[in-house]
Amino acid sequence: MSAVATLRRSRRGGQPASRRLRPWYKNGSLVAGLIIVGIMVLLAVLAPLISPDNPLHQNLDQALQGPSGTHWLGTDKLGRDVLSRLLYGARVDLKIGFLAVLIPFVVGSILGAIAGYYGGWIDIIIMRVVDVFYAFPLYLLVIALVFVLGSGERSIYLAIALVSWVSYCKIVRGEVIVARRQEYVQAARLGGLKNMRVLARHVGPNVVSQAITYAMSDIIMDIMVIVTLGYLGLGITPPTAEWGSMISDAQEFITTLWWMAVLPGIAVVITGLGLSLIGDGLGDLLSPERRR
Amino acid sequence: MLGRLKFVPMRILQAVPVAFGVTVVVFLLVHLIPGNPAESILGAQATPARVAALSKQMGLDESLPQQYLHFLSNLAHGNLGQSYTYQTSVLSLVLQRVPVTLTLVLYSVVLMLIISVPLSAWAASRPGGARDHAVRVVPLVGLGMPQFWVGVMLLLVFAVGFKWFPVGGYGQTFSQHLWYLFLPALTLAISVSPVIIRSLRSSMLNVLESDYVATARSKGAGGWSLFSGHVLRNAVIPAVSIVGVNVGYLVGGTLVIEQVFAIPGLGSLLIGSIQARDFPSVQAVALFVAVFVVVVGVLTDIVYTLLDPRVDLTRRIEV
Amino acid sequence: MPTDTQLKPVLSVQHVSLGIRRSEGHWDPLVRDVSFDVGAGMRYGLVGESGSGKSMTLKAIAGLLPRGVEVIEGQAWFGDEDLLTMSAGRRRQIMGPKLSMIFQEPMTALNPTMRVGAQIAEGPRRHLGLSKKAAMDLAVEMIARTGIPDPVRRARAYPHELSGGLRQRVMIAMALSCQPALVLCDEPTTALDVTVQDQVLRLLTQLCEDMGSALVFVTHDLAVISQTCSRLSVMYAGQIMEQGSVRDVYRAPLHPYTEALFESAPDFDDPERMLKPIPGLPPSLTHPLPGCAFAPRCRHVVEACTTSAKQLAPVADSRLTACDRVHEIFEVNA
Amino acid sequence: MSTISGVNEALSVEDVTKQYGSRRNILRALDGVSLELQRGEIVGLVGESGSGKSTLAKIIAGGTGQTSGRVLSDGQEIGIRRNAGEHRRIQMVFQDPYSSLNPRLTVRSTLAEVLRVHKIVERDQIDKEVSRLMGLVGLDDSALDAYPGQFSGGQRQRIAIARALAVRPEVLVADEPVSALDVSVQATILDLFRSLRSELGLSVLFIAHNLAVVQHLVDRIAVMYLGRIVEVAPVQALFAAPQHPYTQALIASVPRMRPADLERAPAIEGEPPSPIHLPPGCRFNPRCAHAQSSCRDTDPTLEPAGAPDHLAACLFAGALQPRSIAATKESA
Amino acid sequence: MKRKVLSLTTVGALAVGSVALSACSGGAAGGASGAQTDGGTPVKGGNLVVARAQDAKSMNNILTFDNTSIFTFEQMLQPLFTVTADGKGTTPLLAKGYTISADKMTYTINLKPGIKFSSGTEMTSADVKFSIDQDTKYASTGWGYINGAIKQVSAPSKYVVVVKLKHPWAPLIADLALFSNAVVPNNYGGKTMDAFYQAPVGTGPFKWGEWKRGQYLKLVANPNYWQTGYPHLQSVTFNVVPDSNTRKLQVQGGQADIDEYPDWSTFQSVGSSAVNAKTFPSTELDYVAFNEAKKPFQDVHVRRAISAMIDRQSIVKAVLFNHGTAANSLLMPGVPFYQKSTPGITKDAALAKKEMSLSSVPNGFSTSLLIPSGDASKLTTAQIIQSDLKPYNINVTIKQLDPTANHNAQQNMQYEMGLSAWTMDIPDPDEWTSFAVDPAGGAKSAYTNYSSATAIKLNREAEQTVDPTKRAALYNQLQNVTAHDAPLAFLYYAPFAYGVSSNVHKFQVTPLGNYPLADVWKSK
Repeated sequence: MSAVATLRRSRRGGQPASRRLRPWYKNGSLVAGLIIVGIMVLLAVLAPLISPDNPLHQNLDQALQGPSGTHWLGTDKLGRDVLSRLLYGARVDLKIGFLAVLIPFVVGSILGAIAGYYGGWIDIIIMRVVDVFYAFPLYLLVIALVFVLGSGERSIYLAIALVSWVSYCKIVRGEVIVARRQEYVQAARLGGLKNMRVLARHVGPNVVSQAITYAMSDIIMDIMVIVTLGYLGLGITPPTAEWGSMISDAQEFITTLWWMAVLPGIAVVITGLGLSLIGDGLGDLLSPERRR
Repeated sequence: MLGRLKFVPMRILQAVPVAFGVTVVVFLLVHLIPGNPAESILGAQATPARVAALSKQMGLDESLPQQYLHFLSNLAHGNLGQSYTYQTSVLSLVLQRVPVTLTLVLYSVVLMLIISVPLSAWAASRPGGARDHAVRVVPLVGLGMPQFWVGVMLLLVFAVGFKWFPVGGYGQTFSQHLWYLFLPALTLAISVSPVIIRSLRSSMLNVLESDYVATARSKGAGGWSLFSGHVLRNAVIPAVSIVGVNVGYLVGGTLVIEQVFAIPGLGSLLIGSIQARDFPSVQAVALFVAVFVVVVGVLTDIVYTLLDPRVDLTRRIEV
Repeated sequence: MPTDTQLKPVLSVQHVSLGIRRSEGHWDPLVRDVSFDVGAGMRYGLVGESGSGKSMTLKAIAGLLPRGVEVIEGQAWFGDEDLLTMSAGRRRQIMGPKLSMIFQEPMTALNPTMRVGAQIAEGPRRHLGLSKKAAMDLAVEMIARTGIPDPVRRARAYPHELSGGLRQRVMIAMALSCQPALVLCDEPTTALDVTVQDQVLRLLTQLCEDMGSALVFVTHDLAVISQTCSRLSVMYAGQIMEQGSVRDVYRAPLHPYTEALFESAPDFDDPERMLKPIPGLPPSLTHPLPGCAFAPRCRHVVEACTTSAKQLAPVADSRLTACDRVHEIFEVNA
Repeated sequence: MSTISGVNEALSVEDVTKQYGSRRNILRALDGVSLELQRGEIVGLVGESGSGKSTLAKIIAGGTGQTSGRVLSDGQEIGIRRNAGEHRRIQMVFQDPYSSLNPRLTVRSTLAEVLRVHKIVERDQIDKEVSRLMGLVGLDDSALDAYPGQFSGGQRQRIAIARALAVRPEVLVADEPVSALDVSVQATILDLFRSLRSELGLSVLFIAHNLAVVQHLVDRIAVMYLGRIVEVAPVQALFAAPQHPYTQALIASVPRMRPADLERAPAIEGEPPSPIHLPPGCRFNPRCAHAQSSCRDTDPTLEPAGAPDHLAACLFAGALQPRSIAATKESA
Repeated sequence: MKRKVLSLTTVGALAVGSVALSACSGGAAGGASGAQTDGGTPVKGGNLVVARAQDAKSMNNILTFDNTSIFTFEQMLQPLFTVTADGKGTTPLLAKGYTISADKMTYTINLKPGIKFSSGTEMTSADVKFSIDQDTKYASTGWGYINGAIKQVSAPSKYVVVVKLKHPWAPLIADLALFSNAVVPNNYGGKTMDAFYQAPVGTGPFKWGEWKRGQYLKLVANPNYWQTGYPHLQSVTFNVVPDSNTRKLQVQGGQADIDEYPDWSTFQSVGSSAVNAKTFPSTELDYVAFNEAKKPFQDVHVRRAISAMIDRQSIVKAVLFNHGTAANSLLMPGVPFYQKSTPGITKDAALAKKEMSLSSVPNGFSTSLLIPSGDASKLTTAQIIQSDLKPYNINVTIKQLDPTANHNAQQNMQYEMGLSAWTMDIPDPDEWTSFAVDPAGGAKSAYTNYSSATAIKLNREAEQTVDPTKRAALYNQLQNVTAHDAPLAFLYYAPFAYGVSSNVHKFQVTPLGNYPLADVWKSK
């Protein structure tokens, strides 16, 4: 698999220098993405101040109401205010999304960088392990692992970390192999710098952009995993307000009170859109000659 | 042409250690579960004596490496054990379901291509234009929608509303399978298409901006002849590996989709087996799925090689 | 109106300006007011350093301008038709049989997934209405004419299976397969080794002569132009600085930029001459200077050079220069 | 095979071989190359792509290890795995100034890093030293906090040279340092090398494919063909009387500034054969206009031809009429 | 006499968000005794499609505990007696009638002559003896414990079976009406047990068709069925459709006729011109179990306090959408001897405060509530309880385990509070009371460790009292004691819900959960 991946690139030298210098705030995708995610984060942070109700407050007389003046987005089957739950849910999902990506990002990137930079046996061993994990679809392993570990936030982190580091490993390794041939890396090595230093200072910053871009879509993937785990009854412990469990709770009402699943779905979609735009923008910004 | 396929035996050989690793993971997956599997199996009828007896029978009293070797030797004999739930050979159970899931996955790959190729070509034809932005952004919505949700919505509209398709199930004949599996395959295709569209679009852009397309234009090629003769084939090459990688994701997606659409495939067997703690079935499905993904990896390389004459995986001299 | 030959030119480029559109009515100019004529069978050189606009001019003529770059004004007459405003359909009809192009990098300019024979045959099939078989025979014949041994076998090769020199020969075979009236060459030998460059240049000029095709040759290499072309335009910062016959210009440049360029370039037959670099950097495209673009680096600069725009104007027998002070600086033999 | 040896040698390579691949597909990138570089000397290395120039440069600079043979610096052998000090003595300048600088580091941090790692100066002296280096390559201090992307090609190449000089090397290996630059800029870099040699006493191995460029700068020239040095001589001697038919062809292929007649046949036909399947005997014989049957049997070694410092690896060195050179001279 | 442990919750329940049905439901296969009148003349033929959440596991009627399997093989295998339509009594099915000896120790049962197995051979007393003996033999792994009181079964003549007991045993006929005592051919017709159950043969209205595991199970009409004219249907297909929305849509779309487990949440919306949302009285009781092995639940005041905190009406509303009723007693309304006036604790803030102040933890405590994952109803219930207890400083963490692990945790008493449900399998309260109050019953009193000498004594007495009036008095006392001690907090009684296509007629579910299909027919 790896041989194919490395064959694809052909480097185009000597791009006009000006493109690289376009300031980040002129990058449409990035700015749009940052605004969207920024609003999401802001809403999450301000949730206690701006939500109309306690997200856990049950009022069974008001259960399953449609949108109204008191409950802008209606109520769920325990009469809890959907808007408040959405706002508080942003806290949980953004937190889980970022945290779940963090560990695999760091571990996978480091292993990938080592494999790509040193090559040889280290590379072979790491990549075989990666291939093994890669053979299992993400959902399969995560679901199986969460079953094994028991449901709950910690299990989800652990399962996702165990499974998704391989993607980062693959991406970073591929990039490092390309970067290793770059003359500035050779220059650094021939300048007598130690391998770790070359890796950390010269290779790392130049290869990490792809991994960051991927991480943005990975956050969405992780939120989807949580949603799916919720569907199978393995999601975040109730009664925590969380988009995934909101969608899975609403699952029984899909054919009747469809908006209950749609609203948290939209929250996921918007966040996803924002993160993808950031990913796109970062991709453009960090490696202008590679993508469009 | 065939000469370039000389790498195939070697490539398969490379997959062997991966397959071994897969068996280790599959083995550990079950043996890491806290508690005694025998206890779980016996469930209502668990007494200490019975648990001990069954543990012995299952070889659970042996050391982990010994158990693994047992597991391997059973595997070599095609013995994947008995399903606790169905009391039949796991192998026959799994083999019954492999074609179902395989059909579903292939079907969704086909639908995915039908969706992605025209859309990405359309977007790439005017990069930066409105249609490009539309094609780049709209599929992202698909990323944020849970598969089970999309599935039920499709059922609601096309099966219950328009009555064009059946509400779940698998059917009896092949043509029925195609009819029954259309919506689930579409659901899967929708969930993967955003990724494929984006990468196809960017590889098409790369191709469209390449010198050889300029060359083709300088020969007077344009429109369809340019697209089919020069753009598509070259743009498809990177897409092949992306599709290859995403087949794993598609297989993962069948877990949920088969559940929603009541399709008797590997995915629903796995979910059922996990919930029933039917370990031999879990192991067998995980094993089959993983081996399938590994095989797809090999096939991807072969297809890649056939499509791209530059690739010669037999030679790996780094200069 | 500069006329380069007595004959009706194959290509007449008239006041072409190209730029990147920033907003309505505002462009970042890449090429400004470029005019030159290429006579039938003539080999014409466009020389300049990177960013001089020589390649962009060529791409405009070939209709291969990159996205975002637009023609602001001007015409490129090819016969009775303006190549710059031609419909896409009409362009497809003439690209190949009348006009063709050779690119710098033969590795990337050939479709990597198509056998070279098929790539050569594509044009003749489309334009000459040849059968698949006949087109392939023609392709093999063209390969043979470019001096590639064992043409039948080579026709079945993929580009990556050929060396750089062979690939460029294939490009030449492809470009000439329909006997075009004009061949546009964008630095066709820059990527090649000096020995192969020698071979390819000879082949290219020979074949063009045999087929009566005119040639527009874009390069940064003064020596290559001198070996290949009879007339040339020297470009700098998107403008033509000087125009004339190769023999005249090389003997006595009539523009300070041309002069400086020659002084900075090593001459293999004159190793003792000191190389003089041109100080400074080319002007920014986004902020074009009001006066002569070369003024800031020119050793003959005076106040007037920096204020008013300079036009390419005739100075002597079929020689043009964009320097106002040409008579003060150089000795012009009218 | 070096003829001159002594303390004055800044660098020498002895019988260096580099092979890639294994068993059946052996690619001999270098096949018994010996070359020495005197203190303060600039030696040009020319040849077609695939002749092994860059491989030799990499081996000398420590970018890759040789399969056999020795690399000596100041008369002492340097191992394949070099320590920081050994790296320091031989520095390299790359061809493409756009990719040889880390786009994410400012000029200052690029230079300061090597100064710190090699402890060239005291920490508080680093800023001063960085300014000194900038002066050395003709750049302004104001450029120090800019990123490589903000510079032109020529400026970048100066920065790359400054980085190489920062560790105060004895030998500079320059792999086609001007071929990516515009003509008007090339000269400034060539000047820079010349002044560095005279001011710092640096030895430079200057690799180029453009003979006209080399001719202006170097003291001696080594011509490579398919992993071998086929001719080495002082620059004037080599161009005045090339002994090896390949050198002759190379020279004849150089495009001249004076309009020439392209009707004549090319100086050399074809392209170098694959380094995996080398022809028997002299490896140039399939393309050589003068090849005799003995050329297919005997693999010639580098021998003095004409003068003691003029070596050529041709059985008929000194006996061959440089036909193509004569042709150009006539038309000139 | 000692009862074996029965499974308490749906083992491996897959139905996401489906109504929690106890695995222990069941009963006897019915004959053509549909009480309900359903308009129109029965139409012959047709294939009835039942969409169910999970597949049957095995056709072995003496070793299988899950409902889906039981409901399936009940269509093929019939016992001697069956449950009346109201679920409270028994009526002869394959038996003509029975007599009891004066010492209440010998039952003589006469068989209906001329009953044929689906294989065509006639059923005789030898088959009955074999079947009951076979069931008894598997007392430790299957349902055989139910025959614990039986000393010996004999077949003195072709149509007479004699059952001798070890001691007087009131529930005997109810026990014989259990599906595990259904009649199969003597010696399995020469096959091994395993082979026989691959394609079982019985006297029921349907016979074995084919089974694609995980996909569908098909039964076809038994041409040799002893009740002439039945069944009306040509075949029955049980399709596995795990997703509840899909099941609903299938019935709405006409692809399935019956949705076996509709969600309560959308139950009303199931109803339309094409589909009837039907509820049937059940014997289901949903309750909170307190693990008295863990502090502070050994304290009766704590249990009573919590019982008084839970708002059962809210749960009935949020979970059952008002389709059920709040529970007041250990016994269910559909079970004989249910006492309507049992003073079961209901929501009572004053009582809760009072009991808390009397308890060992007057200032509240933290605890957990265990539920099986993937069960939306239990999840909702748990969240309501969590919220109900919070004002009293009882912080409840909801703990979800997959169904099997949940089950194991309960068995091993590794939980603090747990949500469970029970449904009767026989029309006699003893099955449940022994399980729920007798620690020696094998289930540690429904896994609570509840041990009340009074309750144990009352239960044992009731078992051996044949006289219905005396039994009723004993069970009334037992209900009162358990209501006071609150080893379980009774939550609600839920009916059975089915989504039934309107062209299906005479579809009936007994309070024990089984649905005989012999007289069901489908209009065009």
